[in-house]
Amino acid sequence: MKPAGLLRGAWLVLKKDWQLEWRTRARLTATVFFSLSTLLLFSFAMGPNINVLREHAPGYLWLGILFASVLSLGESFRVESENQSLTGLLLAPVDARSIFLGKVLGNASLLFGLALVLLPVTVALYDVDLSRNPAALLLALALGCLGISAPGTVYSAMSSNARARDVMLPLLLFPVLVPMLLAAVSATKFALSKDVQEQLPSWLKLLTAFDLIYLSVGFLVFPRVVEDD
Amino acid sequence: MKRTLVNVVALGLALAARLGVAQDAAPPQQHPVGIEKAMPSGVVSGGWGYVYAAYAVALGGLVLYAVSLWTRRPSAQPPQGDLP
Amino acid sequence: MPDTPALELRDISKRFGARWAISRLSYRLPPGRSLLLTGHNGSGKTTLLRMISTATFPTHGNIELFGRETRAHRAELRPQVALLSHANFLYEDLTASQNLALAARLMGLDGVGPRVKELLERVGLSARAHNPVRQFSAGMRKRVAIARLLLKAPKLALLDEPFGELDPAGIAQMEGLIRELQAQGATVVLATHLIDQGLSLTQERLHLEQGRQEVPK
Amino acid sequence: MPYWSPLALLALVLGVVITHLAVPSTRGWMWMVAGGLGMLALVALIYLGLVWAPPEAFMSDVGRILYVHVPYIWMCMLAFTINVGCAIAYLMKKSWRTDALAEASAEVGVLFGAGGVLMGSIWARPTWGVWWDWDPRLIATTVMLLSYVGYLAFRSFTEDPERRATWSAAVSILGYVSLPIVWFSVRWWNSLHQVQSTTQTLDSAMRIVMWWGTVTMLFFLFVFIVKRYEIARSRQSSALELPPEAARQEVAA
Repeated sequence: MKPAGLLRGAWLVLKKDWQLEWRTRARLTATVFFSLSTLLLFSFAMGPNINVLREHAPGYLWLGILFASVLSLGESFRVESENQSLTGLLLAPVDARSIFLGKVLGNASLLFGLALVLLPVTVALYDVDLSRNPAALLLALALGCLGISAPGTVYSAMSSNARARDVMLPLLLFPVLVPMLLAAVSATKFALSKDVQEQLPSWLKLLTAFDLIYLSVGFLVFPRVVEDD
Repeated sequence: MKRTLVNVVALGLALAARLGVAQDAAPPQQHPVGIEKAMPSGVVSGGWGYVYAAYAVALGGLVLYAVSLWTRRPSAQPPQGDLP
Repeated sequence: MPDTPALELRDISKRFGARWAISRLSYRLPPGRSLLLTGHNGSGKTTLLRMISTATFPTHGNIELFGRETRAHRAELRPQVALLSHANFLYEDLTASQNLALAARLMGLDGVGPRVKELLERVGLSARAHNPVRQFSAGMRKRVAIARLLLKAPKLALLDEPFGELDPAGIAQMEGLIRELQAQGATVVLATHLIDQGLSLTQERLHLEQGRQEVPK
Repeated sequence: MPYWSPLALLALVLGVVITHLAVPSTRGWMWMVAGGLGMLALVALIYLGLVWAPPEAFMSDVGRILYVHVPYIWMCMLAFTINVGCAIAYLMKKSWRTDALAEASAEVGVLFGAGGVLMGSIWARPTWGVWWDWDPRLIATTVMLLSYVGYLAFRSFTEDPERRATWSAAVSILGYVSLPIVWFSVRWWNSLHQVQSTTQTLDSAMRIVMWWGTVTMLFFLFVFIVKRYEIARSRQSSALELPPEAARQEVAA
């Protein structure tokens, strides 16, 4: 009876997150409607001039995803702390690092799903042209969602039982995400509009670098966060 | 890869898109291009006011923090056999 | 290693902020014997069981299970130790069988399907196997948690108030399960207020007050 | 004003710090020596910065702000580096001293960072005509400052000392790692919008004053961290006393 290995454990945790999400769909629906209203608010706040809206659509899309990610990440660990299920996983035993990988991929995939749902909305509200470079657009979205989930998973694991839970997660997460936001917005912009200087690859590389850095730092730090030694 | 980097650094279109919050409809205030060209005379008007303000912030910061450390100072002498 | 104790506490203390939940506790449980843990609420029973289960670790001193220190050997020890506590480790929105299937796969068991079905039958929940745990009563959740423990067939079973929330039939069944675990060679550490049941099931006793070992009154 | 004077001052402050660390008996009063010297150096800095130093070629007198602004930013960076060092050290080997030093250096770092950013925007106003300028250094420091304000808030919201120490170490490492990335991405993002503001060509006199200012602030950094460390240690010792010697009776039953 050998407990699940690192990757298998991560897969089981990921499958569990999807299973949980599929049964209730609470998290996805909540985040979708939240970010829908955020994007709508942006369109009202930024005035009816469609050119301005189109030009800054990537910024609004990513801010919508970012604010919704706080809800999704918070929910991801509320489920784990409800019956101390996280402790149950650790004692199963599952290596804390596979829990990290499973949760990061779970959060990233849910955020990516949200981003996909928001794309048609961005077309409707900001009249952007998705067909210019869809592959790069999807890649930028995927890398960005991973970039939010990597540090976000560590922070939400910690703030899920801190006192000011819903204030603490954004307070910790947003400063760290500045470079990811810059790169994701720029990459999305050049995927949606003409890229005169061929900057898209460079921004995607920066996004990948950000993801790799935070995945590795998170991988090293997460066990110390969840293990109570 | 090198070619794209060269491109990136080259000052192409003056892309004025600010991140997220858009400026008003008129093109956002153009950032002054390098101080050298804009200030041939080399004299910045009303400089001293800002200098005094900056030094006040610097000294004030030190004094205020010293005061806050003093107010929060440990009352009892910390026990010598302190923790590892 | 016939004589290494199943459980040894070496001058352990556990602090939560300024409060000492456990302070300077030492105890040796000879092999093959089961332990009854008694004490009022807040005496540190739950903290002690959580430490023995490697869910948490002592602030000072260390604990040895089967001769191995918990902090350093947690990965080896965890497959052999199971904890049944107020927190049932279940996911509210998953069904009973999904919860057990997940636990079984994480423990690396094979033949998960039939094993889960059999265990749910044993705890009398086969009728509700496919309902989410959210709809379960406290007693039914306890039964799922018990099934989860039996999945692991642990060498050391830590039971924190196992009789709580169970009806008399459940209590009798629980006693049967404890005897069965002992029959399979498992060491049982039982924390309960039902002193009579407790004494009939165990050979040793440790009484705690304010995190310290005391003579039971 | 000889060019080597900042070096002499630097030797002085290093001597003070090393004696404080190496010779525990001096810890009672060494910080007073550092404070006194620091104040003297500060008075000299004010004179040097406002009177002695020639006006900067392009910005004339506004350039004098740099003599306090840049040292503040340096001290902020140094304090946060000490903090992340303590965080890594704590994760490797638990020790309440390390945790107290991490808390002290973070708070002092936020002080210098806040002052530095404030002076930075005061400096930007006459030079660039805007209060807030997308200069990568200013942005990187501000983002760093925000993550450390989050760090301090996180420490105050987490009750259990052990958990607070371990978790804030994690927050510190995650926050500090963002600095190089922020710097790189902002500079890159920024270079698309304007000519990178060439660093001002400081002549030797100004360079001396800049270094004098930096070393002066080192004195205060040292004094503040020492005193804040003592506060953290006293708070710790009241919350974390050792367990009482328990009376153990053999269990009769």
